[in-house]
Amino acid sequence: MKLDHSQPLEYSSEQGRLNILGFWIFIGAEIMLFGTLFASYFTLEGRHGSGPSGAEIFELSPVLIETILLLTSSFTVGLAVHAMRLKNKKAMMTFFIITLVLGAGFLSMEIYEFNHYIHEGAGITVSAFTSALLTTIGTHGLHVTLGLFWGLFILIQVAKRGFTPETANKSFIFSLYWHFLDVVWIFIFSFIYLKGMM
Amino acid sequence: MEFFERFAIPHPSPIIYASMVAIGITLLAIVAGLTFFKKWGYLWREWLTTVDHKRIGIMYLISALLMLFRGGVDALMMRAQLATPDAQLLDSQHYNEIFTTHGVVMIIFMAMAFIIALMNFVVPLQIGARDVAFPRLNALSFWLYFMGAMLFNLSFVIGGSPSSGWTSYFPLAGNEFSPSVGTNYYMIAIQIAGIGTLITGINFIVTILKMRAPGMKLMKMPMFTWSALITNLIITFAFPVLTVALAMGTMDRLFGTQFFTTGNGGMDMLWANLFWVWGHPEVYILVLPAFGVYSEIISTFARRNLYGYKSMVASMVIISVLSFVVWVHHFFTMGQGAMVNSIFSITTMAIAVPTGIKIFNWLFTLYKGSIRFTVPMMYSLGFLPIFTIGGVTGVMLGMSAADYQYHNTMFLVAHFHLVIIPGVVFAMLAGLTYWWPKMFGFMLNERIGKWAFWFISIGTCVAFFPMFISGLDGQARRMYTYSESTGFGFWNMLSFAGAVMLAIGFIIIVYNIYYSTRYASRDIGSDPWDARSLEWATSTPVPEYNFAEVPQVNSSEAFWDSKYNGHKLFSGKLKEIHMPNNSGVPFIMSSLFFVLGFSFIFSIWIGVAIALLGIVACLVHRSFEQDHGYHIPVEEIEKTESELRGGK
Amino acid sequence: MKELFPLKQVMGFVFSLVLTAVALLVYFVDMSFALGMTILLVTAFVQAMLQLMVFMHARESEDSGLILSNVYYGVFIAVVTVFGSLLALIWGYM
Amino acid sequence: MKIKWMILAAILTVLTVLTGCEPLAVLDPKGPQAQTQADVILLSIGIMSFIVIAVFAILIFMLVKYRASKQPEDYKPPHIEGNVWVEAICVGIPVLIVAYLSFVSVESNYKVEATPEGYDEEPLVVYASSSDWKWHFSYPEENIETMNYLYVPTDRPLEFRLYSYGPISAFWVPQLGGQKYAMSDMVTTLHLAADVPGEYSGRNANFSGEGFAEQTFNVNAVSPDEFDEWVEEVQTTADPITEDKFEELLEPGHLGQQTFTGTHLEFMPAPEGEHGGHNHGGDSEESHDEHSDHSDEEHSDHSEQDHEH
Repeated sequence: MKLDHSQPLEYSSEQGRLNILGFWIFIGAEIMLFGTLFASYFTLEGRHGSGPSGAEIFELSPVLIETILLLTSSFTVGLAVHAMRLKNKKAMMTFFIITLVLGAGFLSMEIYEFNHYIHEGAGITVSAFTSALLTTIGTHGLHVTLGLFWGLFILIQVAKRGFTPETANKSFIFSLYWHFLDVVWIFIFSFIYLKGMM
Repeated sequence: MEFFERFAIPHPSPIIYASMVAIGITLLAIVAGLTFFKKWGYLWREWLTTVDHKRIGIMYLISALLMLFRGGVDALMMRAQLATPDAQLLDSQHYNEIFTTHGVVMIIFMAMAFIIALMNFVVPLQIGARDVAFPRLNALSFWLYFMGAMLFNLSFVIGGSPSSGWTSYFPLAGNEFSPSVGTNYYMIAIQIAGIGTLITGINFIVTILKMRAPGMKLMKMPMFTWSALITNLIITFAFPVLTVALAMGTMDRLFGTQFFTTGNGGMDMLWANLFWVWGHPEVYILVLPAFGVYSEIISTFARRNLYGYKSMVASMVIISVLSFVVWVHHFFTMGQGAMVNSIFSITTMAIAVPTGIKIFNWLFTLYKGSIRFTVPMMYSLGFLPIFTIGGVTGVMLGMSAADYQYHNTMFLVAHFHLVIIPGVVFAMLAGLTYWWPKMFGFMLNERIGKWAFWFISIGTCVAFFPMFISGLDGQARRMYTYSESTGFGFWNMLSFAGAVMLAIGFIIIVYNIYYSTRYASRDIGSDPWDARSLEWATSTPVPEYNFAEVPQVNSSEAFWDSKYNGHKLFSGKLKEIHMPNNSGVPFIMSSLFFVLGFSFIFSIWIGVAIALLGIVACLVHRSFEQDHGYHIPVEEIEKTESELRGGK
Repeated sequence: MKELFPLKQVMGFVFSLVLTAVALLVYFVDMSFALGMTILLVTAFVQAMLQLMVFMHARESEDSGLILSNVYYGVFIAVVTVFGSLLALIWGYM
Repeated sequence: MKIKWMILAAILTVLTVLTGCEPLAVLDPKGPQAQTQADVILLSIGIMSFIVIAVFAILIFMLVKYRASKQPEDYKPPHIEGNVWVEAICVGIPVLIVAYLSFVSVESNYKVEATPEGYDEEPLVVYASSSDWKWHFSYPEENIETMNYLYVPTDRPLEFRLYSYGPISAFWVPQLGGQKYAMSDMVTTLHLAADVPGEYSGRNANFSGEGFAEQTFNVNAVSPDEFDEWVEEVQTTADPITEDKFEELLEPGHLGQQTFTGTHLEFMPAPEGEHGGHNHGGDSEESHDEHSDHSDEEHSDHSEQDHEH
């Protein structure tokens, strides 16, 4: 395999560069996916039928905790990539583990939150509003769940194989994915929760 | 509904029983044949596990042709039923299923597959690449599409087909009005195929952006490659919308959510909206590659460079943006008022401008040319006038006040068939004939091909022009019958005659393939058309590595320049070539998707769980796998090359 | 230890926390819908840009032009879809 | 080559046949809205034919002049990149045409979306609701209801309020004007008027399932006096509509023309105002409807059944 050593490890192989660009294009598709979910949510936002409205069920504290957890995890995964570029395997893995733990924390908060909604009579089948709300947030949550497993597998590979063009490439792409999920969450936080509670 | 009742056909008829038997016998024959000739290993090694873009392209092609005939039979049955007033050939439910499956099969499983087939085969060759950027994802795309198509066609024999139109508007498509599993098939089969298409989109964008031969700047790409790039861009941004809409529809039907229901705030208009946010760009996904094909063919057979290359590219870029801002014109009659309709009316008509530029550029490409009337060229020349008529009626439909009268009528049906048939089907037949020698090493018979062309083009006019008239006279689309007093009878009989001509045309094409396979000369060289772009620079049949040496490019017609203007494509120095390994995972994973889809359709949750576990296992396997491909040494390349050269 | 915490990323993180705090104003301070939405739009898009540029290294590779135009194209179409849908499904009837 | 002539010949035949036959419904308007639409259609056909003819002419010229069989053996076509002026014309003319058509389109949009002008009287309001596969027409002012047929006065604007008890349908009377959707969770308004007395056929234009093809109705446009007589006759002779009777009518199937006194709006109001499921942005203050029954009950029954499937 031809390697270009003037670039960071994740960019060093031809396939690696293709993967990174491909993932960016995939992020473009994801923008549209969440764009569509937002379009549906905004359309159905005011249509709660006999069920509760957003203002009645949203609670600030769990949402704020989720936001902080995810923001921090986005920061730490950035640090992990930075450590990877410094070839510091131990630091990279530490930051990676912190990221995954924060992600798991986010996910458990979200599960708590969903439980709370169902308890409040806002299950997914109650009204168009709850369907759109839980589907939009749920899609993000599903992405986070997938990300947790994916990140875990990459972590195992880094631990076993060290930094190779492949593991570095995968870690970098994972960081892109994780940052993107953070961006999506910021939009959910602003335009679903804060707008709903305004 | 009881568990087993769901598997039964709601409205069985002798035709369906006969097809069940026919499908069963065919399957048995295939299995027996493969076993008898000991071809299972060959099938697995060379096709099911292949990651070669050329073979994937050919598999797409075969599937597309099969689907063309499946959808074509639907069309014939519809036209036969409507040929006379008060006909009894089909009952209402059966007719509804047929026009639904006709639409879905033709758009999603025929046209999409056909354009992706050509892109797969041609694009890497045209840009001088060894394969696509992600060969294994490419295989996954194909198998997902294939499994989606098979799943959809299964509806014909198990559980019943969808019957709420290819647009599947809610609440008609909801549980209340469509209780059978038909619409589940629609939602899930298209979902699976759609994911495959989305992957193709990403794959080809990266391929075209990153894997071009040295010297091929963006503005030096052949026009088909440009059209493929723009198409895949639209695919990548349009298909997620479909994914979301279908997921919501599925949840409404299977899990009782309230997106498109009639109570608790559900909004049926949202489905129409999301469907067309995807659906309108989809039209351009289909038609842009066709534009690319025509650009290649017209310039080849006029023996001239393409006129206005830059404006061709610019118009496609403009179309890619405009295609996303016009979707509301599909439901001008939904009551959103004059202001909204005016906005979308203007954006809709604006698309006519870039499209018009392309038409004129093709016309001017003929100027001072030396026009040879080959079969691909005849399809391209037939496309221009018919498509112009289809296109200008599109502008008429874009005028929203008048659209109140055209909407949901045969006028609309005539319009989009006169756009899609010359715009996609002609292009695919032209492209098929044009690239056939590169794919299979012999040419299709020109004389028989011309017969097919005349039948198809005249058949198209005869089948669809009368619909303009019956539409303006008040015939709505999707009516399974009409009374004699309406006076629609004559026009529909004419349409039926056109449909029969079209059918004859396609049968002639099949005969042509058979005839040419048996009798055509295999000694045609690698450039039988005297063509202009890079795919003709490599030998025929194309070796697995495409080009022994990556070509040097100087213009959008590098091969032409190398033949006539002294450009040097190859230096003659060979290097070893890195190739990807075959893999069974895409096939296995897609088969699991098939199981997953089937289980979803019938709410068999155990099946869903097992298939999901299997899919996750495939993903985990992929995550940990270390596959670096293999290298073809220089000696082997030399040997292959000399065999290929010697064979001529 | 210090080299593991590059200033750019730390500042980015602090800034994103500040933006979140600003966005929270719409909850704690009584204000008009229009003003609140403006604040949310600004903070959300600035945060997104921040992630894109600081954390996702969108500008570092040879393909940065492609990457950014891809993202901008996606955002443009997503915004058109959101507002077009609202126009066609809600605002058109008011 | 031949195909162009064949297409031309085909178009010519079609045109001659067209002029020979009875006028097509859409191009034979009997009211101001349909007239506006027919004008737009004919205008656009005219302009579009100009484009089509231009394209055909250029194509035929190119094919005749530059076919290989007419060129010398060693003829080498030149390399031509493009010409700014030619391309400017190819952009300019379509832009002008589209600009003009946009102007026409916007103007006609506002025309067909408003109450037709030039009439003295207030519009006659008719609620047209579709159910599988019938049309129910309620005249709230006259307090009568018909099924599958309409009587309307000429020379008076008509305001149809459309909604549906099932799938999306479209109310369409080609000779009076274009169609509009009738949906279950909101009311859409279609403005029409009839100038010429006569019997016109109308239908559901949007596919709605098994009985869609036969979901038609008749429109009798009569003079205002005759209309008043008809109303009076119905009020004296027809049976009143009851909730049970109406529920019966809503069952899927086909029924003939029927006439009732009273309207179903009294016990099952249209989904507008406070009964509207269509909530635009939250503040629905337009609750001018006084009935307090809930049309939603109907729907929630259905949706409960859905879950059992």
